[in-house]
Amino acid sequence: MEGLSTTLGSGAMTNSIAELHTMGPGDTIFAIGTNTTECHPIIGIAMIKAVKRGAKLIVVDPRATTLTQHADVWLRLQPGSDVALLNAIAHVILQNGWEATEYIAKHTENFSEFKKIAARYFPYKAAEITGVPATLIKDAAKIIGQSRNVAIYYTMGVTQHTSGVDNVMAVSNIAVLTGNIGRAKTGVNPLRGQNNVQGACDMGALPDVLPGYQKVQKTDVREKFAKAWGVEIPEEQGLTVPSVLDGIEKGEVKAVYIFGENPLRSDPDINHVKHCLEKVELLIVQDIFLTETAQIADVVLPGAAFAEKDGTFTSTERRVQRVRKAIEPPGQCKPDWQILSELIAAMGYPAAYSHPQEIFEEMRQLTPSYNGISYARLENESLQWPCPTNDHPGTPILHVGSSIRGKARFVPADFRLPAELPDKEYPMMLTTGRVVAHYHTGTMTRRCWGLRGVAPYEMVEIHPEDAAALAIEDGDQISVSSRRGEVLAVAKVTTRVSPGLVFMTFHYSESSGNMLTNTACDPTTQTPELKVCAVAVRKVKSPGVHLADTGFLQQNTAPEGVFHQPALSNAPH
Amino acid sequence: MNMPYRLNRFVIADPGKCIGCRVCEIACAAVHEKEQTPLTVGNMQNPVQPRLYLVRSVQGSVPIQCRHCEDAPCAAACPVLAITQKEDVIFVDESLCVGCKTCMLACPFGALKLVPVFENGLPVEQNLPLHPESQHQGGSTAGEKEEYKQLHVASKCDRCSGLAEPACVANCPQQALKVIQPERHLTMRMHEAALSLAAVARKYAS
Amino acid sequence: MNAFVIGDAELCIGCQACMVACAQAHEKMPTAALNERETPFHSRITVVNAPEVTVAVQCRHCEDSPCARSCPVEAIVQKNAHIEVIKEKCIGCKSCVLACPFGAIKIIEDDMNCAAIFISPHDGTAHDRIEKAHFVVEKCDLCAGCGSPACVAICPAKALQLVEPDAIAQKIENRRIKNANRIRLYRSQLA
Amino acid sequence: MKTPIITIDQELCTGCGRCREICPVGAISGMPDTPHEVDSTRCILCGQCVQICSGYDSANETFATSRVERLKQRGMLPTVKEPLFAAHYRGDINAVVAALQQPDTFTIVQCAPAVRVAIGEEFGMPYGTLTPGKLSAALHALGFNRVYDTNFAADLTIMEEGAELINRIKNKGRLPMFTSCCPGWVKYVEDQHDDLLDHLSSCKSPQQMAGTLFKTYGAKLDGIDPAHVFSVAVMPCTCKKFECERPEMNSSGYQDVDLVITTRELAQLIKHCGIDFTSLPDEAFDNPLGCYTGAGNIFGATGGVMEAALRSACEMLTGTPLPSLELEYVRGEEGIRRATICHEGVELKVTIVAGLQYVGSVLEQVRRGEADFHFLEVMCCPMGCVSGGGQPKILLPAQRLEAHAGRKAGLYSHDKSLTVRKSHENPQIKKLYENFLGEPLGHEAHHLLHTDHQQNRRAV
Repeated sequence: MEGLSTTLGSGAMTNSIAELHTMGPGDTIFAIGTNTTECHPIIGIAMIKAVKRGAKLIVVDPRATTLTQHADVWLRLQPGSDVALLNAIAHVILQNGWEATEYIAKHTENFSEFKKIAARYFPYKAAEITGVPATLIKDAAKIIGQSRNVAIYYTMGVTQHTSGVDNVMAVSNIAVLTGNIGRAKTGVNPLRGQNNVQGACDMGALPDVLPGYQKVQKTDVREKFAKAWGVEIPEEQGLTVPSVLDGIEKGEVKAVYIFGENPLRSDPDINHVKHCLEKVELLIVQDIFLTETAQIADVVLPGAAFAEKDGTFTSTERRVQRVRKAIEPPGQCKPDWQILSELIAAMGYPAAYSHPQEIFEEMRQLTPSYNGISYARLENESLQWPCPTNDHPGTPILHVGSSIRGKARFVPADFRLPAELPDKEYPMMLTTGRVVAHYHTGTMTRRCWGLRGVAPYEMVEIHPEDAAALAIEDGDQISVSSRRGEVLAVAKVTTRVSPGLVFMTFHYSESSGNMLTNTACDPTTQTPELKVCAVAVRKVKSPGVHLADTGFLQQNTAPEGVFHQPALSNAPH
Repeated sequence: MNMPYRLNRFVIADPGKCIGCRVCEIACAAVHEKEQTPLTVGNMQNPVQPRLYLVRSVQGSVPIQCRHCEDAPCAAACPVLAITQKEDVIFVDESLCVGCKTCMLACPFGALKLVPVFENGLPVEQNLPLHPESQHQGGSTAGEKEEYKQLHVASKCDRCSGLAEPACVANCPQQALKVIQPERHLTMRMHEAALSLAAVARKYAS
Repeated sequence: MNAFVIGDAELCIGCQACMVACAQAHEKMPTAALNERETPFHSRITVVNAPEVTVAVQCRHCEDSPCARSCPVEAIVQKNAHIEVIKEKCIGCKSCVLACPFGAIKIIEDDMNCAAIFISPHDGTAHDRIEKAHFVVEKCDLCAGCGSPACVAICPAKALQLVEPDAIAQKIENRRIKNANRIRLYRSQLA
Repeated sequence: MKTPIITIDQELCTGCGRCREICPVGAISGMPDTPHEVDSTRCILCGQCVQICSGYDSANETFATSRVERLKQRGMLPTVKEPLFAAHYRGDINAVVAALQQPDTFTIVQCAPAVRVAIGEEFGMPYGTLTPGKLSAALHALGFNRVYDTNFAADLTIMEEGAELINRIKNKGRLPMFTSCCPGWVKYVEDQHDDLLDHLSSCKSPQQMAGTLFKTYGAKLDGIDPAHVFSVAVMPCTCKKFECERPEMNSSGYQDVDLVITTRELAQLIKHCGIDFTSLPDEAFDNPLGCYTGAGNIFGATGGVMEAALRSACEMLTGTPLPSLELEYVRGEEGIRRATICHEGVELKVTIVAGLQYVGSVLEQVRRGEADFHFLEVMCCPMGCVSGGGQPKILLPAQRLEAHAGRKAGLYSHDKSLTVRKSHENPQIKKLYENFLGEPLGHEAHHLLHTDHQQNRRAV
């Protein structure tokens, strides 16, 4: 978020997904750090169909994915070397004069500074850092430089690094350099992980902003909200997740209230998280299942699932849509707004809301970008913010004419190595991610029979050369250890990963990748570097007669809450 | 591959490579001799009783042996549970076998046979007396009369589970024999099929 | 001629929805019940997620199917317009696994109630033997008898296609007609 | 014509063709999957086909000939239990049994070096177990009047062949000189390279030298009429059966060696007579023709003849012994090996070939006159006599190398353990020359111990 707001003035996705359906010859999709077909399947399908119609596809990913199979150019880079690669692409574009000179002159600033930095990133030098052959860098740059429209898509593969913000700005620089902003089939499009993370950020679930990204430091903003809410709004910023844990460590943070998040499995260095969350005086968890984090909570507030409550979700393309209640929440479960309003009342503040619409009304008066959106309008359509007035049709494409912050800003950045690189003791590099069947910590998907069936347990991808050197065969039980912990899992020997690289997910509670990941974060946004850390792999044993006796999976099963492996459990022992 | 169980491995021969030299039979019989003296022809005092059987025909030759079926008909047919599965091998506990031959009928591959038991050249007898009429000269050392019937047990491939590699596979001069691990085989076949589908798709996009 | 379902590697994104649909379609129980009983998950279609290709693979119902011809107990037969497995006859000998060129046939655990064989412990004595589950062949049956194949219906990328026998004939016919026209173009050169 | 020594049983042969591939002279032919045949005109009787053949009398097939009948046809003892294979050699054991039962025949037996490191295997002892003592004890137990040793004659061969080499070098004789102890190699040169016959050493093989001496010097010592002597040789080789039947091998006035049996046949006889080989006490070979040196004993390995010859020839040429008796540079594996020895100003270049299939290029070199070496040792069998056609047959191809290596090690360790390790220092050899032969290459030695290959060539 932070990167794009500095360069373009808004951290959200600039264009809309539907544009993919219109892309064809002359258009280019530049997918960097996104395994779209597995993590955003429907968008993945649209991309592949666009390629079939003749659009060009450039993919930047250290792993072979379905997307790379359809790519015109696959830049298989060393994880964490995105800035070097992107600067090199910019270098080639500038060298050949493919940049949008007239757009740059009129709509951008700080271009000269950017040119100076980009000039240093010769393709052959970037090839050494990224491991991508210089010829491929030139091919990619040619396509990007000469295409009529280039739409850039990226996700966690770009952001979850210590150089996360630099990566985002480097992506944005490419778009701005080639004038691919503010037009259909272009734009810088971060794809959000969850269905309403865009809505959560819109509503101010960030340390430094109030709803509508209105900075909390601005006194007029604070006064506006204080008047509306009748409470004093503190001026200093809130804490990011890592600093919350440090706060607990130092005794400054006394209580943690967790909504629909399972940090005990989704945050890096689980042992550290466990230590802090057990130490904090009060831990409240509001979720629809008893997740690992909920099991160590002092208070558990059972929330309502999407089909059990009214409200709105805002999708990754800033589209606000109505969610309507279909069934009653089971047992003591209540919708989140109801729990919060009762809590506020219990704490002595008047919070008499009877329906989410009232809350939405109160919010939209205070939030310019949501001002024109109302339940009435949402009854039979969905709107993309910003939608300032009641008759405004919504904004499918941002930065049309000029970017939100006026002039698009080049923010050059130099390449920085990831925080923890492989060494003698931990010779291999681990990168984490998702498989299509499961979602984050598996709280929901591992309770679904079919999804558990197609992906029953953690399969660590390891290259055949590395596997041979460690006498590991496909299906063997292996241990993956880092400076922070050790995890047992099943080996999947495949050339999807390159030699020296190992891939794991964090879906499986009993062998979660986040037991190993590094807490080092991006200095600006504190996003943890989940995509790169150093690990050691060793063979535990070949499975006995029955793979079912991957008993080791049962021995250290997660606490009760998580559904264990049915497919394996009724095997004869 | 989410077959949760590892299926029983088994040995199979490639008829294209087999030259019918019978080394696999010799190796199998030699390795299953009780005492592990050096395996010279001089030491093979017992008749050669391999657990795989070379079939020679006009189309060429190929040995037939046990497939270690998951629902082994021989095991199901055995009235005294002499045939059971241990680890991933269908094996015969010779001490329990009563020689009823039902397993021979049950095996669809003909990979199982009732064999007379010998020990350093002499038939091993069981306390089953022979009627005077059927006591005939012969036996091991000439002149001595047989009073008791020779022991018989079911004999089938046990995939040399004690050895690093089955003796027949290790000794076949043409490398015609190999151990099949069903899951690996399936994954390999599916990968090839997928590649062929990719080629089809790319060329003849429907 | 038998129909069959074929995957298009140019469209498939490897989302495995077909595998879930197939498994559930053959269990004839709602997922909640399947969850409760922890029914083993077996799909007759498998997504190959290889570095070079992503596509679903399943039985082609070959006209002279190697699996049927390799079966020593004739448990795989031609039934109406597809190749069918007779579960009760299967002994789990895996000949079909070797025979199938597509790897589209699996041996899975089944709860048939007939005489089972026993597993004896690695070194224990005879009496602590346990009964071994039944193992039978499982392969795609084109959802025969319950409408169109579940996998084709569920595929979000429309990458699976049920190829009917006459559809094949039709396609070939079209190709012939097109080529006939092409020849007419350069007919003059042939004279 | 006696039955051929090496034949392929048409009933048992499955036509796998492995014998056809291993035969160094291409004497075996046949279409795949059909019974193969041996062309006796090309066959050099080395028996490697017998060692590799795996077509046996399987109980799963019914054969026209019964086992009892087949044993009789092959000249084997009825009590033999081993499986019978298609490629086999002619058995001669029954004649030995008959001779041992006749009171008035004076039976003398000699054993080749390689027998004592292999026969133990037929009784369950590990590959290459060294059992000279038990071998001698077993032969005594079988009733042989004199249990002598081919090793003695090996030392004798070194004396004669060494002298012949020195003579050829000094008097510009035909060089390079070829060894003549391997009968298959001699037959090969006679059959296919008779233009090089004069390169062959004129010495007889140790077996024939021993046989000649048994019916002359030996008979004289024991005061026995040579006509009553029945001379048997136990050999690791099948071609030795052919060598003893060669018409010219009668320098003693009688057929020098009446009969040759293989290591396996002797083991079968020992089992037939119920002798428990493994628990026999060690006995010495009878003197004087059973006394031997370490050099004689290593004849059984490839490079062994060469090493024994060099140990004596170098000393005889220069007068000073070699610094070390471990001539590693002539030892080795299958194939062609070359070495040069410089000792006291004398330079000797030698070549060793193990496995007849390798000898072609060396012979071409000799024929073109480009041979830069003085002495060539050729053994038909891949590792020398330890891997001969009559040696215990290894069942598993995977264990064949291990068995050969074990036997070779047994020979060299026996050599190392003996006090006298140079042929010319064998006391009984010295005595033999003093009071019977005169001096090496002398008239008496030439008459008894040498043969003229050219003349034999015309005679046959």
